[in-house]
Amino acid sequence: AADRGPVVLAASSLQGALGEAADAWAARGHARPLLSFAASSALARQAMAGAPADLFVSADEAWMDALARAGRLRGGTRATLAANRLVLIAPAGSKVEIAIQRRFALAAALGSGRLAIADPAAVPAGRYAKTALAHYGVWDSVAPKLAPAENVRAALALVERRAAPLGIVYATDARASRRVRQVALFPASSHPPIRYPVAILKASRHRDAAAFRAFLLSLHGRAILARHGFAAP
Amino acid sequence: MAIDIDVERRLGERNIAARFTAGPGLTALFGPSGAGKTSILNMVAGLLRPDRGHIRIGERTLFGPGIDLAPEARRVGYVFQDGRLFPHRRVRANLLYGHDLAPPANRWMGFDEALAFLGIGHLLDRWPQSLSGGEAQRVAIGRALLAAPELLLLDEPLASLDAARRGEIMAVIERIRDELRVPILYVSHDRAEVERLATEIVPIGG
Amino acid sequence: MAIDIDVERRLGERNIAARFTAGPGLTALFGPSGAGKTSILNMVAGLLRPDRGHIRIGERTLFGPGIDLAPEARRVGYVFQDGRLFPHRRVRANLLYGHDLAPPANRWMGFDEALAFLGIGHLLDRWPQSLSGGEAQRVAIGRALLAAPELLLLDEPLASLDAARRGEIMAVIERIRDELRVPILYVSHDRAEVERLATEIVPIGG
Amino acid sequence: MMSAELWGIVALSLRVGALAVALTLPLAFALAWILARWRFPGRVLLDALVHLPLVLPPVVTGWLLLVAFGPAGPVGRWLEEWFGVVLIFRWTGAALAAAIMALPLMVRAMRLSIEAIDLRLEGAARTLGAGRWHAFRTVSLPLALPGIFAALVLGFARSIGEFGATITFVSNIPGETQTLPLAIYSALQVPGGEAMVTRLALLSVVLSLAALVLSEWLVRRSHGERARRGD
Amino acid sequence: MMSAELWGIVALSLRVGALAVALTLPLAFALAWILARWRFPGRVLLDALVHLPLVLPPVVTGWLLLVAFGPAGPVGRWLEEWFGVVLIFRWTGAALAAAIMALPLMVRAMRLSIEAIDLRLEGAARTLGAGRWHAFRTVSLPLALPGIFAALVLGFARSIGEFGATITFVSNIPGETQTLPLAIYSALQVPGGEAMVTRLALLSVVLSLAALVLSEWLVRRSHGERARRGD
Ligand SMILES: Nc1ncnc2c1ncn2[C@@H]1O[C@H](COP(=O)(O)OP(=O)(O)OP(=O)(O)O)[C@@H](O)[C@H]1O
Ligand SMILES: Nc1ncnc2c1ncn2[C@@H]1O[C@H](COP(=O)(O)OP(=O)(O)OP(=O)(O)O)[C@@H](O)[C@H]1O
Ligand SMILES: [Mg+2]
Ligand SMILES: [Mg+2]
Repeated sequence: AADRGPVVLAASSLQGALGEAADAWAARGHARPLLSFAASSALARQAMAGAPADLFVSADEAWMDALARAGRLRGGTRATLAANRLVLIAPAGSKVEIAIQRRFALAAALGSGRLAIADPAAVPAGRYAKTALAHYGVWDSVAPKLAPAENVRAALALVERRAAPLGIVYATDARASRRVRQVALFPASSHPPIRYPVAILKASRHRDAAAFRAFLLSLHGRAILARHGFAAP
Repeated sequence: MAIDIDVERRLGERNIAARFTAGPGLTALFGPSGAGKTSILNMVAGLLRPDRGHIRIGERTLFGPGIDLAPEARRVGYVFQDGRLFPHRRVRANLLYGHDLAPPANRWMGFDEALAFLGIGHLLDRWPQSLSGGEAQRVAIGRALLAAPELLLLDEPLASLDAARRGEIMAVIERIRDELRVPILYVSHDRAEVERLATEIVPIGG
Repeated sequence: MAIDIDVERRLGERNIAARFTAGPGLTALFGPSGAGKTSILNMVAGLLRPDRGHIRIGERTLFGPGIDLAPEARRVGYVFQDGRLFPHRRVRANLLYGHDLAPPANRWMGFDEALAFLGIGHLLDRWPQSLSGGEAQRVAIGRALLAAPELLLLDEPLASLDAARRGEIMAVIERIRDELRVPILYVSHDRAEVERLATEIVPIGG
Repeated sequence: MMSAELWGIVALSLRVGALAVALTLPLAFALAWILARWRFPGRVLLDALVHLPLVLPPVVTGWLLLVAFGPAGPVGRWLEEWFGVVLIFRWTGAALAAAIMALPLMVRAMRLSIEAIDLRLEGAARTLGAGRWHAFRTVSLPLALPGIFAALVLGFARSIGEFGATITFVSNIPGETQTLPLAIYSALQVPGGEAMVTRLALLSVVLSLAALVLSEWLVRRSHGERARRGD
Repeated sequence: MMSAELWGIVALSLRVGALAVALTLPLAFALAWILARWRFPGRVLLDALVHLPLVLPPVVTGWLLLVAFGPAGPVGRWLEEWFGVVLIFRWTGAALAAAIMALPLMVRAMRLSIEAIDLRLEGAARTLGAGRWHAFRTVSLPLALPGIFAALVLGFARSIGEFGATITFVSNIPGETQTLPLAIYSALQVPGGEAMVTRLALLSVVLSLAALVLSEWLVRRSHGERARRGD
């Protein structure tokens, strides 16, 4: 149908920001894009299977690379949409104070509790967190004290519910929750840049695909992303 | 119509065997409990497969070398020793089950006639579970007769009926035997019943 | 032990009512099919609750104002019109069900004795589903007798048994009646049977 | 008060659940019948196959569906070429995912009922002139009704709740494949979405409650009146 | 060839499945009995409550478990204070999640069997001197066995496959809460993890096949020999 917007497969963590961008795009008289939010892995597999989607926005480079290797991307359309940061969080009432530095006492701060993070074996946010902790030499001491969650939101929920005294999530998640407190921000140098790449899929047939991608990357689009806490790439 | 039966069948550790011919009319199978009477009726009805032998009713071979008619093709009317009314159908629907399946030309007993002599007209809207023992038995008899069978298999049809009812039903059986000439295989332990009804008595087992 | 029964119970559109007293011995309930005989036995056994009335056996009130003994407290032995053997227990386990629950001091019939006069010794390892009609009935009689009841409820216990077996069982019933003085409520349509066994005949419905 | 968007999600869930159950019912019954009545080598294997969607994590089932029914998959390509049927990103695909997840539950429920049927009643029907098929339709099938109703309820509830296989196979497209559980997932992803989650979860509960009440009513109508004589 | 790590995952899955089924069995039977036999106001509501874990997306169930049984949750706090029992991040918590997800399936299966019991047999047992409880134990319970076995199989299979509620409630801790589905999930998340996924999925299938074969054998032993007389 002509009045259906392009199909955008996007990582769940972008839900708020891309939703607003889609509204802004629609306000300009375009058909509103169909946004499908799920884990990057699930979406990438759908794209891999040749699903009739137009845009893919991943939460990490690895899945975008995989699609590129599989020849599923339209050449020259890959770009970085936004960036994010990692933060150390605690439940809102917690008094804990921790400064992030070499061999900082994370394990001691956890006590008998666990550190809630997205599964480092599976989820991008978890992989970044693992690199950052390794960077400061504390990974080995906290590795046995992890609570690896299905995604960043689930890790956040563990801290919100005080099931875990500390957690590592994206700055964008921490910002929006009143139940948690940001304890510290991980310096950007401690992990590879957290980037959300966007690309048009080879299977794309929608004429608005390129225009919507351009809109997202425009000043207006970036302003919306910034409002949701995402950093510029 | 003559009946010619020669069957053998192993059941657990027992071997049920019977071999008899009988003329038209009512053939009573007479024998002690556990002799195999019900098993023989089951073989005639096509519900139990003989290990060997043959079953012929008049011109028709129901079972024999290379022949094993399906139960529905045998056109028997079977009153089971254990009732077997359909629990999910009311009495009326139980009675009409075989009736509606039979070609109208073959029917030899009307619905109302069956209701009358069985005295079950007031039970039509009841569920089988709520019937008394004798009521259920009469419905089972009606169901079998209404299916327009060419051969009747009656396994203790009058057990647990009172004398008056018993007499009425025996009269109907006699009519079926004599006027309609439907051959009947009849199992009963009641001497008086058998002596009144039977054209021939076949002793089973013992 | 005297029996004093006065009960009433609505079943669907029918009202079952009975009122009679009887001396010790065997009281036969005699009446047409559907008269309510089974329902009365069920009320005595505690399986069907009377709407009003009382049931007294000798000194014991089984049912009455403010009294409604549980079935297991009534100590009746019930041979059901429809068998009701436990399908998940072999014949032996069916027979021993009530036997093992009764205090040994109360038992008045031995296991082997029951097997002998019922002729079911060879069936002990069989499943009820594989029994013939008469075999199942004999097992049901054995199961009830072995539970050491103080009152016997027999609902057409001899239907579908052959004459020889019938005679043997009647002899045992006579012995229970006369020697053990267990009161018996007996339902049968067989005149001869009733006349031979009954101390008293109570007409039901009609 | 419910917004048009919520209504759309509910309507879609109902549509997906209804199609899923309708799709599965005959297949599940056939499988239940075969497993209950036939003895053949490989029966346990078939049984295991039926249980598969229960044992595998839903994401794996969804992934397998994607591999088989996706545009590049063998079945998917064939369906598209011959029938023009596309399942990926469509509500029909969501129904397929739900149907497969509901299958094991439905088969088991019906199998229990079929195994409980008194075979002698079928024999009685045959002697009354009913062919195999007629006896099946008029005796076996009605006697298996309790299992069929249970299967309907279980299958519908499972379909209404299906998440993992659906999102993996047909993604999370509003208006097309975003059923209640997927909408709940989306709401869970936005910080502070708990109110929405609660609202959507309550809607799910109401739907299943309605389905339950309906099925109880159907059961009672179909054979509740048959007084059971427990005496 | 299987690494020690894989063995650990399989052993944990078995442990979780076994505890989940053992936990649920008596509760599910009681619920099935009540739903099959009792008539009381609120019965449909109880029925709906039992179906809840089927209707709600597993993640929501996991989240509710977290809210209730987490260290800050009312039940969780109470359990810890009074019994020193901690469920979160423990394999026992995984079993609880699996148990709750399996509950509706188990209740339905047993309920079907209980509803099929011939009440007159219980009456017969009572006249033979069996009290209510003894009649239940010796007659009703054995006659409900087909449903109990079906419940065991369904419940175990569901437990072996449970993912969403488990990972949300007790997270994905290797050696403690990482059951097969969670390991499969991890493998599915990384590009090129398909080989591992296949290996783990095959393990799940083998487990459930073994459970099926075992249950078939138990069923046959318990009452397969009872020749059914279909004639
Ligand atoms: N599956 C089986 N295994 C072992 N024995 C069996 C099986 N089925 C039937 N029998 C036996 O076969 C015999 C014949 O049974 P059948 O029902 O034909 O007897 P019957 O003559 O009708 O007896 P009754 O007058 O008591 O009804 C019985 O002794 C019965 O126990
Ligand atoms: N639930 C019910 N609804 C309606 N009528 C019922 C119900 N239960 C029993 N009846 C009727 O009550 C009457 C008495 O039944 P009961 O079984 O006591 O008869 P009976 O004297 O034992 O008869 P039979 O000699 O035929 O066994 C019967 O007419 C029966 O149809
Ligand atoms: Mg017989
Ligand atoms: Mg009676």
